[in-house]
Amino acid sequence: MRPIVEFAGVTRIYGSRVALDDVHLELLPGELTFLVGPSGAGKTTLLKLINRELRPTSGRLWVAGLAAHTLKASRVAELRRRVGVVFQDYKLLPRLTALENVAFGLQAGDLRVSDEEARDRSQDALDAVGLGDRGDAFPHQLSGGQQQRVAVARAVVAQPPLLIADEPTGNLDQETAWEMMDLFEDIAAWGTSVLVATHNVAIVTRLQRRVLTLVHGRLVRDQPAGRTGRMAWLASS
Amino acid sequence: MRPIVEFAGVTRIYGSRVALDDVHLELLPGELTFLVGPSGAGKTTLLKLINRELRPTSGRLWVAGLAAHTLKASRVAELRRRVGVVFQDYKLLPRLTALENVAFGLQAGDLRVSDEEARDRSQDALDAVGLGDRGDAFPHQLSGGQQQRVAVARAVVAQPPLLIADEPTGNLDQETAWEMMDLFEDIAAWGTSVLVATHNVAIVTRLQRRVLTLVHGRLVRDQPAGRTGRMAWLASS
Amino acid sequence: MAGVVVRGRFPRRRIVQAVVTNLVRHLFGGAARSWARNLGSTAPALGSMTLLLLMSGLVGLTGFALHNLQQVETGQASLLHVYLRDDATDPDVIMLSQRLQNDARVAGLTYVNKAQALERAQRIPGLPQLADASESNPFPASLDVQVKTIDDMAAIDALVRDDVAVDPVYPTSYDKGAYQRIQAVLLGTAVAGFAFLGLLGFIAVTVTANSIKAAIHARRDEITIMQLVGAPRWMVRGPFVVEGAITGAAAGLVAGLITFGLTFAAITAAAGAFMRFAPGVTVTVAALAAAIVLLVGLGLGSGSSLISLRRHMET
Amino acid sequence: MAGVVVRGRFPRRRIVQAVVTNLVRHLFGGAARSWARNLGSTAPALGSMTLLLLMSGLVGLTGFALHNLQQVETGQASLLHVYLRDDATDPDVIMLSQRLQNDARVAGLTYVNKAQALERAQRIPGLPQLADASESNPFPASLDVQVKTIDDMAAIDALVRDDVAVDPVYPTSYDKGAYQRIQAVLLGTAVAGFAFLGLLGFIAVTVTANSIKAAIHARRDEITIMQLVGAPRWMVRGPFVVEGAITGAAAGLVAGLITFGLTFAAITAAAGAFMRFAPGVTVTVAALAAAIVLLVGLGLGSGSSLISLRRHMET
Ligand SMILES: Nc1ncnc2c1ncn2[C@@H]1O[C@H](COP(=O)(O)OP(=O)(O)OP(=O)(O)O)[C@@H](O)[C@H]1O
Ligand SMILES: Nc1ncnc2c1ncn2[C@@H]1O[C@H](COP(=O)(O)OP(=O)(O)OP(=O)(O)O)[C@@H](O)[C@H]1O
Ligand SMILES: [Mg+2]
Ligand SMILES: [Mg+2]
Repeated sequence: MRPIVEFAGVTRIYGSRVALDDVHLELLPGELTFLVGPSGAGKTTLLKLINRELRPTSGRLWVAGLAAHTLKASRVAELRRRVGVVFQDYKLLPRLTALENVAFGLQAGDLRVSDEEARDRSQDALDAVGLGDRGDAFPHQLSGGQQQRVAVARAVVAQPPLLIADEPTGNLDQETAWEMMDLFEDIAAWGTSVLVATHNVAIVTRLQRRVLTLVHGRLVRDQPAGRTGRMAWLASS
Repeated sequence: MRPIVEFAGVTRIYGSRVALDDVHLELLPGELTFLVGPSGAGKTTLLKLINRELRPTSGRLWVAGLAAHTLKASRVAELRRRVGVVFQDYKLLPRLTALENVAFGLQAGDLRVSDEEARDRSQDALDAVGLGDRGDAFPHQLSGGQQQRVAVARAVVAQPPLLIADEPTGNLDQETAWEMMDLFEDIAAWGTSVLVATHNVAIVTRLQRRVLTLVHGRLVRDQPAGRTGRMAWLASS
Repeated sequence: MAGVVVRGRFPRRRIVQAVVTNLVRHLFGGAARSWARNLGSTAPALGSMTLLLLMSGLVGLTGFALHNLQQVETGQASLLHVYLRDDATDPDVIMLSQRLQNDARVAGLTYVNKAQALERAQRIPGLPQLADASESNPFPASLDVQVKTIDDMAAIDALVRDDVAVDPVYPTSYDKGAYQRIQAVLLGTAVAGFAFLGLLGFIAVTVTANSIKAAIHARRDEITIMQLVGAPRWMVRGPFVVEGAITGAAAGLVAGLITFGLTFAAITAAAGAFMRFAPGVTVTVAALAAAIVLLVGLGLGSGSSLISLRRHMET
Repeated sequence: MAGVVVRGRFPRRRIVQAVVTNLVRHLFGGAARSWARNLGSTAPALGSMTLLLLMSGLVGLTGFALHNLQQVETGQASLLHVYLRDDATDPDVIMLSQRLQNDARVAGLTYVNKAQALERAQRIPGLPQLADASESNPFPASLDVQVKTIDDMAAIDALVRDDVAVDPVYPTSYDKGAYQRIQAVLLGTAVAGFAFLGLLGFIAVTVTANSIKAAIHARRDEITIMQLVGAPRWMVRGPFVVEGAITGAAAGLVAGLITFGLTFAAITAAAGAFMRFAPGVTVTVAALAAAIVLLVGLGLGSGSSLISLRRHMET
């Protein structure tokens, strides 16, 4: 199986600050992977590299068949349409309703989706995150956790081959967080590669999936699924 | 001891949606209290009422000696200066550095604080949240967790009589989250009343402080310190 | 619960229809609604644009009227007196008259006899006692030739100068120096007028573009979000350009309607006076001016949206 | 680690100094730096303002120059010919001259004898053959009186009309109708000029205010955050007002400098021609105009900041 994401010696430096340091990594289709590490370790930076929000300072990086490290600006949108993203700060469009936000995620990628279809599928996605009755609300009318769930719905609605989520349960209670994880597992089972950056120890330890540990920008540990014991990064940070 | 916050039958309705329903509540100086409940239960609404970001639809509410339900617009700033707030979405000033943001929280409340003093104390506060070396960074140059910690530093730096924090560890790893909790405990020990809305079960169960549980806008449970057993809201949501 | 999403379906029927519908909706359907939602950030732009487009429209119309007025007055200035010998014979004068009347450059011809010439001279200030003081009438009869354009004066002058009926000493009133002065004044006025119109136009364009820029700058976060979600370039730009066009068109429409309304009211209220002071400004011309104002607003709104989007679009 | 914060200290010394320092710093110290940081959102406002202030400055100066020019020309128009009898005696004429010269309303006096009058008449177009055709000179001698203001024409006319030296039939060149026409034209020009200046001023004010409004609207989130943190009203408004003032002052400064620079360049490059076409526009006047432009910018910037902040400040 060809990897959907491949990091080959990727380094990212902000000014003089090394946020990601020589990372080698492969993600496979259908795999649910957790990305953990202390605050400021470089998790968001790694995810931003995948979505071509950032370019690597050095190293090579392939995403969904495209060479992200040399990708022309005109083809960036094409890459991003193959990646569903849950941003750490949600990034909902403030002037669209929840349903419109989700539909935007769908139709931005595929013009062939008709309006009714977009509405139906967006409604399904909102139902899946438990917000079926809040489709008409604007982001500022939703609670923090509700906004976060709209962001999850937008990321999954187009069923992209790759899904990356940055702290998608940070504002959710334990039970709702589990529902989101169920959703991610379903999506992974459907063939999507899912990468979730999270601080939620309970979830990571219980699900027993693959865990990548970042500390100070270095990928210090890559535990395969089923062998996630005591969280190493708790001690090492 | 006179309560620093007192809710008497407070209800808050958005349009037709009841976000908070007849809440009665007292918070005492030096008390660290947790506010828990599922996503959308009304936690942020309750905190916004304390900071006079919202007015109660009905009921009476006193904060730090001021009657928030009848407070004139011209005195709102006075109330807010007595309350330190960690917002769920941080609300850092985007054009100020981390240190300037913290200093703003200090000098907005008290013009008598000189510049060096403000700088020193803001630096101390940043040190306390583990960001002593990032004072010069602008918010967009910080990671999610780092921004959250700057928000914590800004809220505590003026040592207000009341501190409210909305999900202050949502973007923090477990260890850093514990450091924040240590900070809040220290501040409570110094005489401040601290109210923390959180989803972090591990912290709530281990600290054994007073826990308020909100479900669908109703305050369904008020467990005193030392008697926080299995989290009721996990089942009831 | 979560399973629902995964059972996604892609019924690829009526795909063309959907694509077209989506294109139209993304570009126009939502734009009007979202324009209304965003009025807060576009209101200042709208105000400035309306004011300046209105100004441009009115000043443009005024300029047009002044131009026509000048044409009329230039017509009056292009009157050539051809002085006749006191002893010219009637047939000679008639010959000369016919020669002039057949010339395509001549618009009209009037014969002024010696008595009329004296009478006219008495009306010139500074010569009041002339009629009384002098027994004999020193003023010659003349043919007053209305030349179609002032530029043909020299040619007509050359044509008649050596005619037998014409006074050989002072053949005509044509004065090269005076003519050149008039030309200079006309040119100066035209240049000044065009410079002023151009300046106002430049201000209108700059301010409008700046207003739209500011409105888009206020929404740069939205642009970033759309790009991050993978929206193709046209889908990010399209709605902003259409919104800019709507803003421009709204400003242009208001300005155009006011321009037309004011002109129309003036024409109907005082047709006679208006015709005299603003010749050529008819209802049709007013409507045309309003349409131009509208189109300029539309073009400016969409154009400057497009340009200022570029700045926020580098990836 | 966390304990550090709680050991907060409040050394209440030099409190007055700190308060003053903080006031100044919050209002001005940081404002310049933060203004530079925010250039992105104020750039369009800055551009529009500069352009319009510059326009207002230049048009104002031009208006001033035209006003002076008109004064000069009105001076020329206020020339009164007092026609003398052909048989007036020298003492009578001298008496009349002295009476006029002693009058405070008279600016100057010239004697024109009959020969000069004839010569002058020959230069009037339409009367070319006069000198040849007539043996006797029909033109009277005159005293040409330069009246200080055109409004005194009637009084001077009344003063001399019945003098023994003055021709009883055509005493003077004063013509009530012509005088009233000149008055009407002057009034019309003045009204049009003021209307235009006022209009440009109105546009400048509106557009500037709108630009500042847009810049503040783009930063309403910051205003909200400051309020939520409990900043007192003046601390929220202050920096925005100061930033608005800096923007206005910057636009005014650039516009003022350009106004001054252009005028200064014109004055030094062609002093003679400039004096003739723009009388009264000296270096001092240009500097004054530049200063006014700067002050208007400053006032507009701070004023419209203050006003548009209100809209975003309701709690
Ligand atoms: N401005 C608003 N208009 C309408 N409804 C609102 C508005 N703000 C909040 N709500 C609704 O009120 C309810 C309570 O919201 P609140 O933000 O207090 O929840 P919360 O307990 O903080 O949730 P979370 O843990 O997800 O942050 C939610 O259902 C929310 O959708
Ligand atoms: N634009 C930037 N300029 C400079 N430094 C930056 C910038 N963005 C991030 N950093 C720094 O790079 C490091 C990694 O940031 P990143 O956001 O990847 O951390 P993270 O693992 O996502 O942390 P968190 O869990 O707190 O979100 C941090 O120290 C951060 O301060
Ligand atoms: Mg992060
Ligand atoms: Mg909340």
